[in-house]
Amino acid sequence: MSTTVTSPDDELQADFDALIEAEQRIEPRDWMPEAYRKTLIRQISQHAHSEIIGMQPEANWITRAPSLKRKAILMAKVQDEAGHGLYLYSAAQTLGIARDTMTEQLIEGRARYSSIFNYPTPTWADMGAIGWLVDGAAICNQVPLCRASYGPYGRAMVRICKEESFHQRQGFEILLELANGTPEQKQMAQDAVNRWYWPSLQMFGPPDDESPNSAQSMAWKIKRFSNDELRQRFVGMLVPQFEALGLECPDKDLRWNEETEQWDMGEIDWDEFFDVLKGHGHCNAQRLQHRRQAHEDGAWVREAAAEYARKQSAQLKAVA
Amino acid sequence: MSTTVTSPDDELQADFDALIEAEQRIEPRDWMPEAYRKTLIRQISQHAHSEIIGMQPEANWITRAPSLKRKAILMAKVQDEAGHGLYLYSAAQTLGIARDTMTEQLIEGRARYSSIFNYPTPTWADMGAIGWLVDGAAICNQVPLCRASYGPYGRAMVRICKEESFHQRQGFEILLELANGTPEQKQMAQDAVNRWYWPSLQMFGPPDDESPNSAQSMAWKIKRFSNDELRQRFVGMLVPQFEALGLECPDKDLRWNEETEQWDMGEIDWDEFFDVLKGHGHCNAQRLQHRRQAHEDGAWVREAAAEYARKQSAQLKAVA
Amino acid sequence: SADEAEYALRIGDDSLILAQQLGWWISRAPELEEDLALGNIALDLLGHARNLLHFAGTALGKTEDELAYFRDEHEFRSAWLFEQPNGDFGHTIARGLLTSAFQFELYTQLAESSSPGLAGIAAKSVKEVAYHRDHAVQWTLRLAGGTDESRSRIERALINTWPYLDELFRDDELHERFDAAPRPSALREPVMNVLRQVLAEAELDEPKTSESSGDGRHGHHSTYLGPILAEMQVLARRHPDASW
Amino acid sequence: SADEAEYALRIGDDSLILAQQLGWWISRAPELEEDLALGNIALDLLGHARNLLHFAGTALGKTEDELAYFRDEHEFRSAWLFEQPNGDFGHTIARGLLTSAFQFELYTQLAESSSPGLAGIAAKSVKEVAYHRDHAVQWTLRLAGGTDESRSRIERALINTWPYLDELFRDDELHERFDAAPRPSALREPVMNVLRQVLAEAELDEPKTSESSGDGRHGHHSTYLGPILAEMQVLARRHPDASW
Repeated sequence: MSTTVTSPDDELQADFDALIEAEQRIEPRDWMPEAYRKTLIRQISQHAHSEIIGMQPEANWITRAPSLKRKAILMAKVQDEAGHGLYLYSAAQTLGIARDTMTEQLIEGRARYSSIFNYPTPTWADMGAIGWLVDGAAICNQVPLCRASYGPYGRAMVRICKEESFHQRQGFEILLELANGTPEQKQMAQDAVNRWYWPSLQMFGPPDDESPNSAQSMAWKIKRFSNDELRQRFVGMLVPQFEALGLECPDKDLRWNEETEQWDMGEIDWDEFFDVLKGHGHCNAQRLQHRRQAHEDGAWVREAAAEYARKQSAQLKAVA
Repeated sequence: MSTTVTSPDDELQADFDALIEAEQRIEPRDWMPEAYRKTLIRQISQHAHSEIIGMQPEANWITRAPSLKRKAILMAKVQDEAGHGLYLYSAAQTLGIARDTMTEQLIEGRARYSSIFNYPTPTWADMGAIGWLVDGAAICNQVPLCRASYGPYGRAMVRICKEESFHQRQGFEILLELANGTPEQKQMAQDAVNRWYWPSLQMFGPPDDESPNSAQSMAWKIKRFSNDELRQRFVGMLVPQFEALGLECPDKDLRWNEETEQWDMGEIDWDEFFDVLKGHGHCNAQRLQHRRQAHEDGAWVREAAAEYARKQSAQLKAVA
Repeated sequence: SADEAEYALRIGDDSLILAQQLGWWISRAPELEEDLALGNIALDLLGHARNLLHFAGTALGKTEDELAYFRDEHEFRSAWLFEQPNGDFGHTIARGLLTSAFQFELYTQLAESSSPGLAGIAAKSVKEVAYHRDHAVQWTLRLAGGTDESRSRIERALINTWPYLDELFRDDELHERFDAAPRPSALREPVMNVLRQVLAEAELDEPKTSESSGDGRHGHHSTYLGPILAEMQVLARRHPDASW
Repeated sequence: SADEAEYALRIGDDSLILAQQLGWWISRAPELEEDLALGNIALDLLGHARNLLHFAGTALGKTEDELAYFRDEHEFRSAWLFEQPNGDFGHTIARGLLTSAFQFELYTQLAESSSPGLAGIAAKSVKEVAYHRDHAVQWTLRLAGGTDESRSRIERALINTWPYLDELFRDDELHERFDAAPRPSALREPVMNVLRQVLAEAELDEPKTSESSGDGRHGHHSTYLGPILAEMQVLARRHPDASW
């Protein structure tokens, strides 16, 4: 007769698995497998970096927004993104990584962020296209994350998704106004949509058969749907909205397949995707440079704040 | 019987006086009275500072010049002013003051420069009015300085006057183009002339009876004409040019006096003059701030250049 | 009335121009918390500006956007202090200290105005401006009491901005006619008292600078305003008939 | 021909945008000698730009000013490197090193062009560009060999500008049709050789950065160009019928 020896780790693993299975949340104080922790750190910090870098393409138009109302909405939006970055860095910190470490990784070019933000924003219509398409794709990706198994992440996503859907509606409104405006405005809107459509589809990641990490993330209930499922859902959402806008969808091959009950899409240029990912996008260099510059220019301020806090607490101690 | 004791200083003074009397030039190696040296240092460095500060009101329009030709002319002009500043600092250095000392005096607000540069340049037409009126007045002041008794100063003035008369013609051309342009352009020209006319008359300094230092400067043959004489000459020059431009002279009381054979001018607002002189002009603070900022932002560059030169010469010595 | 509109334009343009400049910081602040804080202040100021321009516009028959985007430089009424550039963070803080101390006192008094329109806007704005002032005061203390570098930077920044205070306290013909707003001269003492308290707490000397005679209230602006407007208005003016 | 004009616009816009940016330095340089030097370079570049735009304009039926002031952003043909901001003095020097190394090689080869118009402009310009390159090289050496701070600043500046080199060496459909200008790809080796020599002498590593895919030659510009044009064109566009 043989005895089953259970190591403490095996027991912890079993508890963890049971929590996951029961759709319970994993909290910072809970034990978790190292791979789970690492995956989450990578994903959450990448997501936080994307919010921070994602401020830039839109910040570019704050000073030139063509009406005061749009200027206010845009400022608030870019500011929200800073807020999202903060929530997400906080969530990542609960997994034992310091914010400074993540910042270093970002400005030294060792961390990823969403490639979509390496595209430029040459016209005002890009503010509409980013809101409608990029935030739209982000929402499709993120709504399921509200149920992510790691508690702090899921809760951050709830707050973020609420604001993102607001942003998406604002983007749509910008485009609607342009599409119903002067011929130049309509052209501006169509051009922007042409530029952002395909990159937004790429935001869901490579096709399922080329996405090696997805299965584990789904097993851990971090991810809930496959890349292709989410992409399908997104395109299905866009089709009637294109109609409402009176703009043309850049995918001329897009059609509903009665048999598979799916959207058959034109071919996505994955070479471009991987090229941008590797750093060859229009703005990769600029995005990092901008962030690095802000960080370096602000060093003396952060040092002053730290030194002041140190002096204040020393003074308090002396008084006590 | 009494002997006349001549001290060595008296002899030197006599030689100096003879040189001045004979319209000869005083050169850096020559003995000169301390008061002469101090007067020159004050005047030349003030003049140099004026060139440097005087770059700012015009530099303000380099990026917005309305044609490429005008942009090129304006860039060249502002650059010339930097060159004038350099000549004049060099002339002052021959009197034993270091350039760094003069720079410090300027950015710390302890040195004077011409008050005229504390007026702002809100429109393109100011580029014309500055050239025509400010450079015009400067030339009237400066042409006699080409014969100043101190050699390096006189020679610097020769080079400067040649360029200034070029600048004045360019200013006149700007105004001529505007005066013959659209109604808005003509109005812009008239407004600018209205703003710069009186301050340009003030550039000659207070009326003769309130100008205590002039007599000594004239005896030393630094100055050749009184403030009022120069002002007369300037106004006489302007009258036909106003006509050629088709612009109105802002001095409604200006008329030729047959008896005195002089121009009778309207009253100059000397209160304003002294107010600006005391630092209360529109732009006094801004002008100094701009200069200080450039100086401080450039400190690391100057240090690098000095350190590099030091290393290079150490290397040369090591090789030798 | 026309005087009411003119007055609203003056204080509205102050906020508009400052909001326009602060917006630049979003994505460039020394830390994310400051991207948020400066963004908040910019948004508040833009809100105040919109209320004031809208209010002025009803008397002038213009929309807030017509006033913001289609006036030329000499038609703006902002004071020079609000047009001063962002500079480094210390300069932005120094400028913010002066502008918020002024606006706090202004809106506090204006909230009692006999003009219900102005009083209403002022009463709403003053709470937000109190936060702006608190932000600037806290940072002034931190920078003055932080490192040698931060202290010398905030000192320099105060020297650079101080000359533009005087313009805010100058009465003119408008105030002879229009008594529904506090006289600028009546704001001098309370504003300067607050500023002197802050300086004392930060152990900083009051800058000994000559005041600038800048006169934005009559359309005579600092050299900074031209390029600010060029950028702010470029798109709207390229499409004069468009709506957005 | 249209191709000749298109080519002239490309290299003319490079110089125009860089001159526009360098003009900012005049009155702001680290020492007076550099106000003069940077001003000279700006003037030279503006001169080259005017020659090239005038040349392009004769084919296109437009004046140099119509081309400079009344084209919209997507009609400009400048490469991203020339649109990069001034930054600090080190950044201006790094950008100048890269642009002048490129232009020197370009004009040297273009001076042999079968187009007499382009060859003439290039032959005149190359002497001035030789001076620009010398200026940038000398300062690169000084900053790299100066203080710790200057060395780290020039290193950073080179990292920031290096990604924009690649765009300068990309052939496209224009070069399939138009053989009176050197192929961009043919300039890569000589330009990179010069740059590597300078880096070696300055004891600096070649930045390991990914190239940007910026594509200004087809009107897809960096985010910097919009505000640059807003300021450059503001006055001319406000008075479209005026002459100056």
